Amino acid sequence: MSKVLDFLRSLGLTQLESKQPRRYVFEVSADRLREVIAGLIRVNENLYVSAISGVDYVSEGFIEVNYCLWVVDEKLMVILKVRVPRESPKIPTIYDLIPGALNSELEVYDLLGVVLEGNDRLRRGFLVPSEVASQGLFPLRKDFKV
Amino acid sequence: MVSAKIIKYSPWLLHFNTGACNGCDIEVLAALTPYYDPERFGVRLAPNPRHADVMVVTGAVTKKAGERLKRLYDQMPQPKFVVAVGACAISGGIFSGSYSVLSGADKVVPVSMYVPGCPPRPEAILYGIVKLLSKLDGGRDE
Amino acid sequence: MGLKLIGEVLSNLIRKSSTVEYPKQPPLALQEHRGRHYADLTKCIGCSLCALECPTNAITMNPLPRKLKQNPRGIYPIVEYGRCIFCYRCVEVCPVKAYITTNFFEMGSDKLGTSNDLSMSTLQGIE
Amino acid sequence: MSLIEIPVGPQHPALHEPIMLRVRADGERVVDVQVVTGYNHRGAEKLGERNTWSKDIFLYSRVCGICNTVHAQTYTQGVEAIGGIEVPPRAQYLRTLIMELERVHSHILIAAVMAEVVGFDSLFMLMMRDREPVMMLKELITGNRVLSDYYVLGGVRRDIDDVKKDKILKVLERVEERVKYYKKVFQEDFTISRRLRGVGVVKPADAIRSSLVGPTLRGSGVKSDVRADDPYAAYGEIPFNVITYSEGDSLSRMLVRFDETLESIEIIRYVLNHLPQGPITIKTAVRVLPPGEAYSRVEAPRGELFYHIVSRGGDKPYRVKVRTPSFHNIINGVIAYREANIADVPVILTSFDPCISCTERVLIIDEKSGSVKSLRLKDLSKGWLGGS
Repeated sequence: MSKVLDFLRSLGLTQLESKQPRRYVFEVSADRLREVIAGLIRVNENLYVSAISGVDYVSEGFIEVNYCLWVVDEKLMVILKVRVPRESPKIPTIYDLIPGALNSELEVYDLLGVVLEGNDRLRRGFLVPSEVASQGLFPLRKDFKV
Repeated sequence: MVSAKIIKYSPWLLHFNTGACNGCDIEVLAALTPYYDPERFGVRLAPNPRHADVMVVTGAVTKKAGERLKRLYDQMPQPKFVVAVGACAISGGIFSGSYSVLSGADKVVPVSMYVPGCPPRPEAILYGIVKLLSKLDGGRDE
Repeated sequence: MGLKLIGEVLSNLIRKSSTVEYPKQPPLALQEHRGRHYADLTKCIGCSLCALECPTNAITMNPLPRKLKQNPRGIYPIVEYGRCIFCYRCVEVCPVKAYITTNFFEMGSDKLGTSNDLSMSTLQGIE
Repeated sequence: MSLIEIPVGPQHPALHEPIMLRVRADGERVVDVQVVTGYNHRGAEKLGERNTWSKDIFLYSRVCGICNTVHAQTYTQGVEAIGGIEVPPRAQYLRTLIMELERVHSHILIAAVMAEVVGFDSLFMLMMRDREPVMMLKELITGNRVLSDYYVLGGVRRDIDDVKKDKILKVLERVEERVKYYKKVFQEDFTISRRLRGVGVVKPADAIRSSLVGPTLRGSGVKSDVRADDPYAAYGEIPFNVITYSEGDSLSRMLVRFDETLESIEIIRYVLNHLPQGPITIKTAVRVLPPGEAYSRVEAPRGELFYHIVSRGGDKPYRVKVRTPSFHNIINGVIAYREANIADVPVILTSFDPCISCTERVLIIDEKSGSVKSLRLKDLSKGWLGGS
């Protein structure tokens, strides 16, 4: 059996079902995220951050951030779903644990306004034009009007 | 003002990508390779904007790149012409209406030749440039 | 090594040039190329499906200058070639296959062209 | 000490990748590289939320022109996973065929650009010449040389017949011969191996920790290929090898691409000889999808391409997240530049396979006098160094 999945299940995380093969989706709270990822690297260091994808659920009032990690030798994708309130979206950074998460963290901050606490390289204007950034708007939030 | 006629024997191109998907760029590049060989018309790539006579713009003009497009155009010597290659450079194409796109190149600089297509074939790009040159033969000043 | 080099040089000297001398020679465009397309007004029923499905909103529906039997709404599509991405979605969704497709690509011009004149020419000779 | 800026930015093709490399150098040695982004951000993710499911195929194809079919594949396979749409086997094989043709032309292109960057212009011209027949094949199958627009939800748009099949096989024979020759040139040519061997080494552990993908990762000896690990389209039924080279330098990244090109040609032959009969698309048009989420991965010519698609029912996507391979390779690939020569920066950047137009110009800013000099990246690679 897979070491990574055994570890995640041993933490008592809620597993959500996924229709696609080789995708394992877990719910994690923001304050446990660093602990989970540090543990994952300890169990199997052959994993990389495939993407960090934020979705703004405006009517429910939260932003869901999907940490998609591909485990190279076990050939499976672990997806950690972190939900944070829209008003003050804050998640601790994982950039120091996995250096390859840098670009994805910068992007999530610039486009959705999720603050990755502890990442000192966050800045506006990484991707969005300055006139949008200077108004303090985040383009991928659902209340942003084109 | 120098007559526009003088560049028709050997116009030098400046290729500028204002936010294209690379589709038009590789076709512009392909138009410069042995199969199409534009040096038959004296056309070649200029190493920098101060040597260029014709600017080839590809891609939807993003807000950040729009400023650079204007700056590059101002650096080119007179007489100068702009060719907009591909649907995105002409009108913003599929990206028109996005928050970071200004739409077509003619919003920023005057465009003398539109080459439609997504992307246009290398021959279509050559056709556009040759047509621009033959228009200059009429002696009209820019 | 030296002999091989001489062979290479000689073969390159007698080889035909790979340049296609367009416009003196015909272009390399194949029959399959997605080029300029326009609506055949003798078939179009004015359903506006192409205008709705166009990803770039390059197609607008305009009133016909005269009445046509098969076109009760009296409107026809005009393709703006400056916006069109030649994806042929309109050709595909058309219920009566009214679009005429060509592999014509020499559309470079100092003005933004539309399909209006070509579509109108399909009406010639019809009462 | 002078500060060198490479404005890759205004000219970068794919979605998030428009960048500028800000190189800090001490004499000839590179100390640090920073990445500046945003010139090419066109907001395609936001734009996609306004369009219907089927219109978005055309939008996401235009995220990157060179890898347009893989973008369409990633998007459609995600949507098909949400909607539970079964794609006919013939369509799956045809999709595989067109994706592999795209890999062939993309790899030849980047090898040609690499030849130009190291100053081997005649090789560049020859490779561009031999790439044209592949573009012709793409036009033959799909109707356009670059942007194929070949996909619909649940299938493909055009079928191939025996005449086209024979033509493809005949052209590929010639292409294969030329690719083998160019591979030999890259392996044996003195100039090229001096410029590429041992330049920009990335160790396997670093490559994984920095989230590098595709040929860049495989060039460091990590066996990771989405086609083999996470099969999609018809790859589950096709035998092929995953190419790895263990050196981790620029040359091994290029050789991975050459071997992959040859492997792709074999895949195309297999596909054409085992093409199943049947329809090429499903009968019903897809307009509305049930709620659901899909995490879609595809091996693009440049590496793993990732889409996260969220549907909450209806005829429009709720959110489409696009993560292109170069987004990882360029921004996180900065580890490869440390301790390299300034003249090697363009070579390393090209070996990551960014798109061509990025490698056009370099700005050199002299920090002391504040003067700005502009030159082409090509000239930089020939060893130009302003003032210091």
